[in-house]
Amino acid sequence: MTRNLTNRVRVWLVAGLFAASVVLSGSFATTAQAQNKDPIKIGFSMALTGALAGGGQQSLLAMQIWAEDINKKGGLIGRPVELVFYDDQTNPKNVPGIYSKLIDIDKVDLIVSGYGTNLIAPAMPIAIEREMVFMGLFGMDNNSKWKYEKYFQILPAGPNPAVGFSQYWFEAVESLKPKTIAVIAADAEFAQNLKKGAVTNAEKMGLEIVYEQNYNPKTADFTPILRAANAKKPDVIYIASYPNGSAGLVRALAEVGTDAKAVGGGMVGLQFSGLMAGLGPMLNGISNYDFFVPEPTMDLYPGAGDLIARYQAKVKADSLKVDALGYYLVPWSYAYVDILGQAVNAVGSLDQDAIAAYIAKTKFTTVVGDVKFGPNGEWDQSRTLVVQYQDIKNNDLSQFAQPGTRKILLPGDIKTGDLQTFGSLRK
Amino acid sequence: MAVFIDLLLNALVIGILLGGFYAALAIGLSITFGLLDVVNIAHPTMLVLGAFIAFLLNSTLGIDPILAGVIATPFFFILGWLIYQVYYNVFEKSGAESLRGLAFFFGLLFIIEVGLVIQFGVDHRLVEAPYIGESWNIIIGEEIDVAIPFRLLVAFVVASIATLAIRAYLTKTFFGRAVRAVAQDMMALRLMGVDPIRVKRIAFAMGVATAGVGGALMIIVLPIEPSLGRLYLGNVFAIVVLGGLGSISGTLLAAVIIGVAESIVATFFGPSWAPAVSFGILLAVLAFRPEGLFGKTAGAH
Amino acid sequence: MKYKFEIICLLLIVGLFALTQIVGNQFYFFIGFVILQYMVMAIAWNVLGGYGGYVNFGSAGFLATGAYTAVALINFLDVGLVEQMIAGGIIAGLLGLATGYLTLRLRGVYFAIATLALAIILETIVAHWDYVGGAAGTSILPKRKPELLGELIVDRKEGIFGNYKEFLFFLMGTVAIICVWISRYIENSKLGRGLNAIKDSEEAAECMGVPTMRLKLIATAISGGMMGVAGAPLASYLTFIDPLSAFNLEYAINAIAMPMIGGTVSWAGPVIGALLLGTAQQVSSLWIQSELNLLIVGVVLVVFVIIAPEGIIGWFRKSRKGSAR
Amino acid sequence: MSEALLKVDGVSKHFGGFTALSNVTTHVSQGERFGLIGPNGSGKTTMINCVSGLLRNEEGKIIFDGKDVTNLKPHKRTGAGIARSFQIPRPFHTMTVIENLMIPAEFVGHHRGEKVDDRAEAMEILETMGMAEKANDTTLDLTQIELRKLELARAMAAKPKLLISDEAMAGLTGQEVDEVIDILFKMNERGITIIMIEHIMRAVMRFSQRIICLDAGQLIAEGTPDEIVKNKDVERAYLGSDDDG
Repeated sequence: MTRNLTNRVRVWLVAGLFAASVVLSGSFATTAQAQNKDPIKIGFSMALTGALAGGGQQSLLAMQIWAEDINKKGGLIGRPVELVFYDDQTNPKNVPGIYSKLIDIDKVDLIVSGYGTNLIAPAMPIAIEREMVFMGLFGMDNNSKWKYEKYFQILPAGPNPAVGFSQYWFEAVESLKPKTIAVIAADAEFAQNLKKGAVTNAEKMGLEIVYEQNYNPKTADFTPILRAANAKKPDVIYIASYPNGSAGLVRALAEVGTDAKAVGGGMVGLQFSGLMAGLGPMLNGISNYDFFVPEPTMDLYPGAGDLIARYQAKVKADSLKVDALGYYLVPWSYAYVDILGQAVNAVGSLDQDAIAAYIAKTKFTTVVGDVKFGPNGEWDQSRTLVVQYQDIKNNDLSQFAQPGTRKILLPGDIKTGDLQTFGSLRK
Repeated sequence: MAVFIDLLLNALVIGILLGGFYAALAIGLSITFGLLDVVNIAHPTMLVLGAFIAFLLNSTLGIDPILAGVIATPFFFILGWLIYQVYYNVFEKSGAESLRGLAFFFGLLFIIEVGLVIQFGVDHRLVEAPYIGESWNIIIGEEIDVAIPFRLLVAFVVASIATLAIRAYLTKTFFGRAVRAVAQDMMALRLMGVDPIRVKRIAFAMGVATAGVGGALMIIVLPIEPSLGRLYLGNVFAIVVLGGLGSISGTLLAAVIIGVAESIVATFFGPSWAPAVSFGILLAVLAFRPEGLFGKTAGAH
Repeated sequence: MKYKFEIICLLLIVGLFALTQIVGNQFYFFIGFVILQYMVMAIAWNVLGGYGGYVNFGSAGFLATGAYTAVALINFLDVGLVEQMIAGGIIAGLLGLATGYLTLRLRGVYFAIATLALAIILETIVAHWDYVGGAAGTSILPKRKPELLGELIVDRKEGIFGNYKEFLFFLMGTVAIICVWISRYIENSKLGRGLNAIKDSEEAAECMGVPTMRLKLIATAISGGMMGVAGAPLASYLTFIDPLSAFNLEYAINAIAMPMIGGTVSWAGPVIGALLLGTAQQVSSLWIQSELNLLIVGVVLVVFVIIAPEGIIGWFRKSRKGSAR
Repeated sequence: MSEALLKVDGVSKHFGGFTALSNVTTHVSQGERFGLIGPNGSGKTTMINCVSGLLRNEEGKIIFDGKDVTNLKPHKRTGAGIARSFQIPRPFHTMTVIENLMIPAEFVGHHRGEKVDDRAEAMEILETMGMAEKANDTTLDLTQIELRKLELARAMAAKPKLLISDEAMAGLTGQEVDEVIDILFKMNERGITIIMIEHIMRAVMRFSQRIICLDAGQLIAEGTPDEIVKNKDVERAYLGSDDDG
């Protein structure tokens, strides 16, 4: 009898636990919803855990700042804005379900994308099927096959993103009159696209590619790769890498050295606070892409400096565990929802066709400067910066918040420094 | 020719050093999985936890990461002790197969990972130490010089000392022999008046405790983030199996073989083939020696 | 009644179809697809791992084989989804057969690690195979108006299904039910009993007349084939596929964890495990906005295996036995 | 004496550089009770592994029932009529006792195309062993002697012509040993040829009609129990083998 009873208790315990997890999770959702009478809901998935979470969490905070701003100004077409989002765990598999929930259950009015190409892709067919405007955050050429007229993407790499991304880097190194190039790329989606673009640019410049290899994300040490590249005596080295590879290659450069005159290009992660501070002086001499740096010429982007300051203050005040500086993604994540918001206000309704038409034809002024979209919803020109790391003295993070550590080489209108050879900036 | 020799020499040296690092990651698993037959798939994530502790002590108090790892070791010992306590009561006591524990450790992996995300955020982290970013250049001849990065050298030396110490402990002391016996014959231990559960508990705690120093070496060699553990999950298990279950020196040798293979492939063929080559070696070895390089009995049991 | 189970299966398939016609809210088809895909993976894993005792750690490799077979077929012949699934099943089944030969020499953890090695080698090869996108991945555009045997399948007005997700859900549901039927059939057949004997003692089984090698090859082929079928629609579901997402370790781990939670001795185990863990994962990630969702999955896993170390099925059997005495 | 059921003809088996069996030739006649003895490590288990097919001999032939089975897999040999028990019991531990017997019944019996009630036959075998009331217990609940009996019962369920009993009595009490010997006698009375590998001399001597002795992989003696007891080589093998035990 007692045994029977304990067994029953255990049955209920299991059932109860399961039910509790469902109920618990349900209650979270309801508190997030009913704040205002009739808000405009903007839905998206975001990488809050997993490999891309560093960017995802930074973006989310920027978008929350935007929502605060817009609500202070009275919202969109007189209605408050509410963000509805879920963690996609940096796993594309979660994305379709999330967007379906956003649209079918949460009944969001507008959608924007999560962070990164392969997390944007799974949401594309849903946006297309529901004929909704879809703003993309740092996707590489997501729309080239779909050719969906309501997709707009904020990564400023021009109409042919893979090529446009490294265009300025190659223009910058031209002053060194290189003849040969080595290309090192991570064995994953974004880096592979960058590599393809870089190879195109190199061929356009007439450079001979003497070394071209991919590395696996599991690679723990990069000195053999750098040595093998050095052995081919390239004049410049283009690297398309992910954060762990970027850090590994920077360290390998410090340990093994190189005779190449310019190194860098597409190294993701060197823009993140953690890696910048951790690598410190080892970064000197590397020339890399960037999107926003605290150089005086960046005042060209109206409100960006102010936005960054507020982001940094917020991170500090709430002791949030996100990127302390936020240069990399904050203005862009702010801008891609802001453009959508501007369009809604201009159209005066939530008519997706009208909003799309407006975005397609308008030149927007945002925290990332003037934005105009071209074919496939990509930027009509490349605004990817090339910066060179200079004068980094130690591992103190605060120096990166000051001008001077990352000189802008191109584009010309915001240029703050000239490219110097890699070797001349090493101790 | 000189270029070739230069590359080859460097690839070999780096490979051996890298092997030492891999050994540091795998050694704890060699005890918990190899000797005790507990499929602790959360081990790499525990290493990441160790790495974050080293990061915390390094960034706030300026403590050297290796020292931080040593400081963290007792904490991991207690953690391992507690985990085994639960594991034993749930699984081993009822005679369940070791694979039953897989789901348990899978859950543990998630819990540790999310704990790290909540506590430290998701950014990549590095530590500061005088030996990071520096290297020792040995000039051998014209156009031939070997550069030894200090961070790998430190990892190699610490890992080797730890491995040899553990090996000596397991072969030379009474308790160590009891640990090795527990894997084979619980009954004999009981007859000798030793409580096999206590032996396993301490041994498991030891295996987990290696995550302190192992994690410190991890953050010295590469930048870490909470989900990094999953990336190295396959590698560490492969090294333990390649070395032969239950053989500590086998684990060290297997780690060096994998390290050298990866470094040679990265130098001469293309780094992206490195994982395929190391797992290819594993498959090839298993085809000829199903029990791994230093395994004692045939794979069947 | 002799064919009671078969009739239930058929009714369930009809029910699935009815669902796609009645339920208007697309969301349920999205999460339904994901859970059903896990279910097929769990059932497939259990045929070899639960019945035969051979633990496959490389399930993701078989799933990806199905997915990339589909990608190659789309690029090469532009065939429909059903054909992709059949082809994916065949190719992954052949891969399973090859894995079966590994069992000639490798048992226990050695076999498990060998399957993992196989998956990683496959991943590296796919990453170098530019025809299917290589490491950069590739976009897949589902056909606008797919047809099967002359019938228009997906079209908002005239198709059998109003949209693609309904079609994918129905297909995966049908596959899951067929796999349930197959695994139940195996469990109650000579094959299943032979596999059980192999799990308990392979030498004893062989000496008692069980043709162990043949049974293992059949099991690895069926298990691999099922995983391939489950993987083939992934390309159409995500519309973008790269090695990282197709070879995701998560599949390998879930394929093991789900039967473990449900119980490995019976076909119902993986079904229950997939429903439970799959739902917990979906619910937590779709209702909790922060990173805590993963924590809940972790806690659910640990708590479940602590309460029921032999799975829900094993635990219920034990309770029943306990109260009977 | 009737014709040979099993012929072992010049069989050798090597493990690396170690020779476990060296050119062993012997035969077992139809219906015979045959004993196989030898000190530890002498090659007894290797020999029966070669006969049952778990190991393949590199040289020599094994002829069973007039057919060369040297290259057949174990399950085929079981089908042909060779069944064995294991020294350390290897029950199918997730099954009940009777289910253990159903495995060979199903895989061997049906293979031969016989249509019979497996369960009834299995029950009958269990009854002769005195294990009928344990039929629905799991094997985890069995005692040592019951496990040994299960080994024999399971082998019987394969309906063998030749039964190999591999040290079925090690570790049992005197009374239990007698019980097992009685069972083996009963089986032999039904016409089953039996090879008994045993360390307990009393049992082998009582049971066997003919005995061979192996030492260091070589056949050193063959004869009736009385002849074997008096054989000097056998005595030397056992006395001189203390160190390699």
